[in-house]
Amino acid sequence: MEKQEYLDLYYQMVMIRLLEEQAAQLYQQGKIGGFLHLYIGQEAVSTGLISVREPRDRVITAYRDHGVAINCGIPATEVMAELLGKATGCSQGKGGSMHMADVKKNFWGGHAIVGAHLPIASGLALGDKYAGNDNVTICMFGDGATNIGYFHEALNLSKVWNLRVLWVCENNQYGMGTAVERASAVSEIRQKAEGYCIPNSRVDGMDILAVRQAASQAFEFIRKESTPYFLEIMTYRYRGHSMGDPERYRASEEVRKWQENDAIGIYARHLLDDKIASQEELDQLDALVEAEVAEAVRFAEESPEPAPEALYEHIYVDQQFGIIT
Amino acid sequence: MEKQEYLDLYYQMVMIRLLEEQAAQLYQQGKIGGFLHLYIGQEAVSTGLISVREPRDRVITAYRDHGVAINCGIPATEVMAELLGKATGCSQGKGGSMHMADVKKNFWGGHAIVGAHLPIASGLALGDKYAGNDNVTICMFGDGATNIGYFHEALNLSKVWNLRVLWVCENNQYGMGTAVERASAVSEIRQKAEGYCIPNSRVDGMDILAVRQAASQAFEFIRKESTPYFLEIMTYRYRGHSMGDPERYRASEEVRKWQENDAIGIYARHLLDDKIASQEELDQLDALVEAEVAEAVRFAEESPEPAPEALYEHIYVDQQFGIIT
Amino acid sequence: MARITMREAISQALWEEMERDPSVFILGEEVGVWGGTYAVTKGFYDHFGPDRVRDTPIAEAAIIGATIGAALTGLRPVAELMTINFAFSAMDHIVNEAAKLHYMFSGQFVMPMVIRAVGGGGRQLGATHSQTPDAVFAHFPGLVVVAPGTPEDAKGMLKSAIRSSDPVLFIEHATLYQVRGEVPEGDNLVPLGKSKIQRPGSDVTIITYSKMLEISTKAADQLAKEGIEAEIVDLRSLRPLDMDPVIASFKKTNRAVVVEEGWRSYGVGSEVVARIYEQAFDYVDTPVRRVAQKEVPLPYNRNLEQMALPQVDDVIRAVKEVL
Amino acid sequence: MARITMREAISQALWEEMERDPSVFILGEEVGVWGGTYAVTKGFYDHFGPDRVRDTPIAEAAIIGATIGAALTGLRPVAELMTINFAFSAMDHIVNEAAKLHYMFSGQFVMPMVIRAVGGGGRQLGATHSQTPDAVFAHFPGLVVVAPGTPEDAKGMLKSAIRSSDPVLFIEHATLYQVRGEVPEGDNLVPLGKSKIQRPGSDVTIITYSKMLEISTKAADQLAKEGIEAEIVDLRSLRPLDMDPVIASFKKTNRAVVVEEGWRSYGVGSEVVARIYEQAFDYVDTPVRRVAQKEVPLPYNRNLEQMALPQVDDVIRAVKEVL
Ligand SMILES: Cc1ncc(C[n+]2csc(CCOP(=O)(O)OP(=O)(O)O)c2C)c(N)n1
Ligand SMILES: Cc1ncc(C[n+]2csc(CCOP(=O)(O)OP(=O)(O)O)c2C)c(N)n1
Ligand SMILES: [Mg+2]
Ligand SMILES: [Mg+2]
Repeated sequence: MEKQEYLDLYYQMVMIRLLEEQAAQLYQQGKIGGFLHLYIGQEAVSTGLISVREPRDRVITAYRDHGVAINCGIPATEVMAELLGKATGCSQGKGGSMHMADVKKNFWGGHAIVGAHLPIASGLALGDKYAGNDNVTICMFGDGATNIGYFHEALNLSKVWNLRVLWVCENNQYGMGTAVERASAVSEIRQKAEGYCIPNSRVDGMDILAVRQAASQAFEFIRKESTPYFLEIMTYRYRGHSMGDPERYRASEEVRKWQENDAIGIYARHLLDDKIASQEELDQLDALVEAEVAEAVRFAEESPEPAPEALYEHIYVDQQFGIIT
Repeated sequence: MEKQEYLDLYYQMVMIRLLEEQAAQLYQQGKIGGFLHLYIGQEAVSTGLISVREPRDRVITAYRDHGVAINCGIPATEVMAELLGKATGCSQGKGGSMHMADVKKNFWGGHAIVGAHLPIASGLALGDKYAGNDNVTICMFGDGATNIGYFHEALNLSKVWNLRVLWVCENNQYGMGTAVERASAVSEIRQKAEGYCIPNSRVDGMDILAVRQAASQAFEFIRKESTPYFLEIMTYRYRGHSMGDPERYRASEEVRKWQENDAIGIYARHLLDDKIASQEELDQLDALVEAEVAEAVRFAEESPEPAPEALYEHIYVDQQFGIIT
Repeated sequence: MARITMREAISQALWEEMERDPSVFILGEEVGVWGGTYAVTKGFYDHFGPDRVRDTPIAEAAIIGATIGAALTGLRPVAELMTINFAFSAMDHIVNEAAKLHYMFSGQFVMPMVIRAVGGGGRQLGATHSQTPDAVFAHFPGLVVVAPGTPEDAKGMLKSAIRSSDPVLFIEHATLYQVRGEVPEGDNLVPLGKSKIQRPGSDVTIITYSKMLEISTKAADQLAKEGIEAEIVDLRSLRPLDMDPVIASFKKTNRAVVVEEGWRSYGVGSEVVARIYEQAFDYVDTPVRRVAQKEVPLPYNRNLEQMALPQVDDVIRAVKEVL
Repeated sequence: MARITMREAISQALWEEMERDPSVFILGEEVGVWGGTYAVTKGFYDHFGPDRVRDTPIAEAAIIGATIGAALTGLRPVAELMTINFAFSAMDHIVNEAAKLHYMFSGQFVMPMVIRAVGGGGRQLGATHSQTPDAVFAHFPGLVVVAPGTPEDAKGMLKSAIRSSDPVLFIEHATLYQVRGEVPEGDNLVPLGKSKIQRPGSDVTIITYSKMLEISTKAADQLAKEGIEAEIVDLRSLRPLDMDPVIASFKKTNRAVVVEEGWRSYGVGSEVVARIYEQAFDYVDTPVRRVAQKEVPLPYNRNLEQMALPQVDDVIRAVKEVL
């Protein structure tokens, strides 16, 4: 790996974290509405994963999607603008936090109904199979999502039809306030893949290089064997499920322990220890990100609201179907 | 086992077969409407299974339910009357072939939406757990039903909550015209139970004594351990999925091979070989069943149609909610 | 013009579109080897092969989810739900995903997909298998919901649906497959979202669609013998709902009966009636009547089931009440 | 009388019924340890324990299926669906099982169960999380569908729902939880299936329910300043739908506006309007108006979302149009 690539991974993880810390503040100020699910703590998962995809590989995820959006290449300005519901946001202000997407970057959204995007992922992969290419669809979801029927139907279909899907379970130990064991018959989620004969493995999501390696191997396997693969990535969210989570379900001690093992911290130490980067270089990157986040906020705040006409746009592609007010 | 019990198993299996053969004829004559899913070939499964339940154990199944109805103790007259949609039917003519039930006999129906009764089974078992008893809920379903999301959600719940459910998959090799391997990622269905850490086994459904034994062990295990158990029972339906199945999906040779291994035939031979019963005794039982089926037809045909007022009965328990015509 | 059945019309539309456009394919339970539970896709599997005629597991959410995903990649999938009753097992994917993704991502997502679903009662299939919940789906903006009542419309509208870039729920009726009608040869497209006068008349307007077009036509035949000329407007499409022919007819007759197979409360008739009063209030001489299914889960017994379903006599009676 | 919030009213009803009847228990996502996502069941887990306050996996079909099963054994489960939008993930169990089993088996199956579900828009939750699809559920005979608009009704109707032997869908509104109102102390039962005059008036009848009761009341307050006295009928229950107070009021005012939060087409207003014309045709002076949500998937952006939702001004305008 080139030095630039190493630094870029660091840059992306820091970007996600600082951008979201900023978002949390804007939420408190009432500038962001609705739900806001922060990815803080889990940055290494999507950063590592998406860093080894080909641009032709599709990505789809749940509502905890800011990090994925950044990793897929949506500029921080557009992410922030979407959070503020502005016309310049990646979904032009209609989607908000949970519904970011950029189809040109092969990022197929942000989906808010738990598990509902898994069958859609199978469909994306079916499209590629039909076209005869070997693109992979990367589908990310939480541990809690593995208990809903959509998970079962989608995984089964992917195996029966030999679809190239990389199923990625981000096991952050909780679905809202429910610990994995309280909701799932198996606590090692990857075991569920056995029920579909889908090859699988588990990897430490606080170690971005481990994530990259596991993902690379999975991609290779999927492309060659034309089959799905299941990756369980162990991670943790430092913040509440969404803003305003009373967090009665876990001790702050538990959170602190995970934070001691922070993915960005570990990675920074690795870069320093192996002399891949100097502290100044990392500091410069931190400063760069900070400036970019500030710029993103400025951009978002100064951006226009969607025009009133936008309310009636995009109901149908076919304009003849008209509008009912 | 007492001789009478041996004979009773034989009697029940023959009853299911002859009653259904008669039903097929009545269907051809237009006296039975809707769908008619015959159980012929699978008689040993529910006969064996239900013969070892306690009366307090609940039974629930899918639309292929005539056999289960007989085994649960619904008289042939009432089964036949229900098929003809008569007021004397076990569901008073409102349910038909797919919706037989007798709550007093702890038979909770006949359900026509594939897999939808599985979560209901978990609920029945939850009720028993709440009541603090050790009743078992026996939930039967087909191989095809294991691909729908309801299966996944129900099995997971049963394990997470330690519910006393005996999950019984009647693997008759096809869901309508779709062979197991064409629809399911695993062809040994019991493997799916592994994804929920539910203990499981597979048994030959053409051998009623094997079914009984497996079921007895399962009941004991469930009652003691307060946990679900999964039984896959290998079987085969000789007739089409429902009446009017073009049967393009299998060779008649395949059907013939299974018929050579017929459950009733095997069991009769066993009774004779082990001198448990004589040929005359079996012949007498055959004749008895034939007479009872003829009587059931007579009863059903002579029974009254439901009164017109029945249309508006049972919409709600609360009569104040009224009727909209 | 050829006189063919509804089944043939639908089958031809699928076949011709698949021949014309390689991005069109079919998926659903028993659409392949079996040939379709209603024999609509008989012969397709052998001709087009397993990649374009995909048998699926019994997993309705996955069927519709995969249809959405495949459509997003630019294909034109046609999913078959064996009956519309099973659409409830894929409800989220129909109303929360197919209906909303285009809007929610401001036009980035395009889903040129069709869901074919067989609805209706009258075959003693019992309460869970006999529903006509068309209004339920038509409630959701973002979906196109159509339900043709003649072979010509079925063929032409299915072709339009397949070529449309919007998600279309195409509702067929199980007891109409054998009905015959004239269908123009060749590539005849019938637009979605357009109601149509199926029978001209001057005394009363009957507004209906799908199976109830047949029932209403029989009623109109009998009424004609008594000198009452009913004009029948076939809605054909429930969303968008085209009121223009309805209002034009009503302004002529000043009397209307809406006939639908589903339950009356919160049904199709409610909306049509409400709009008639909104759009032609000054032309109302007498209350518009609704004929619909009795509000019970449909029973298995044939007599009871027929009692619950709207019959020719119910339509005749309602017409006489508004005259 | 105590002046409490809607949240407290609902919470009290649950608490009191659980204390009164050991066969009542709660299940749903985050109802236990978390205390309910809307804090309705805060403190329940500690008081009643994990058997009576059951946290579930994210599996809506299993939640409703298990609720049905438990009810069949004679218990009185109260399921919470975190939002009504997730009811689509349990649609089959709600409309094909809960609504039909009692009928299909001729009364053998009895399901004393309640499904609590939070609906409504206005909190920028985006298209999939902001719906008011009440009419969709009310379409199905066999279900009881209620949506109270005041703390008093919420408490009294939830108690009635829990004691009812029929499956009740109890719809709450996310933006009403903080609303306060007088609630009688003690065991006050409010019947299901009964509409109610919430505000007397003589010039125009406003028919509405749930959140829109608040909006309509604000509109009536403003109209009163202009000397226009609006009578407000709160439907409270959508199935059964009690038209008696509506018709009585309309016969007095001869003018009506129906206000609902959901989409207009195939909505609640359609049915109410259709029935007004059917039941009080001779009293109609001017077309009844419907105020409803713009027919788009609700957008995230606050301005657009508010544009789409019915506002006080929309009600005032509609009232002035019918006067
Ligand atoms: C079908 C459905 N049910 C419930 C919800 C509410 N909900 C949103 S996120 C969530 C928890 C999901 O947990 P998990 O899958 O582990 O993802 P995480 O939030 O931990 O990233 C729940 C219950 C929903 N959005 N959709
Ligand atoms: C949700 C749903 N989808 C589809 C159907 C139509 N259908 C009825 S039976 C059946 C096959 C079920 O196969 P299996 O579970 O193996 O049971 P078997 O008929 O073999 O006993 C199908 C697809 C249905 N009733 N419900
Ligand atoms: Mg999680
Ligand atoms: Mg089978």
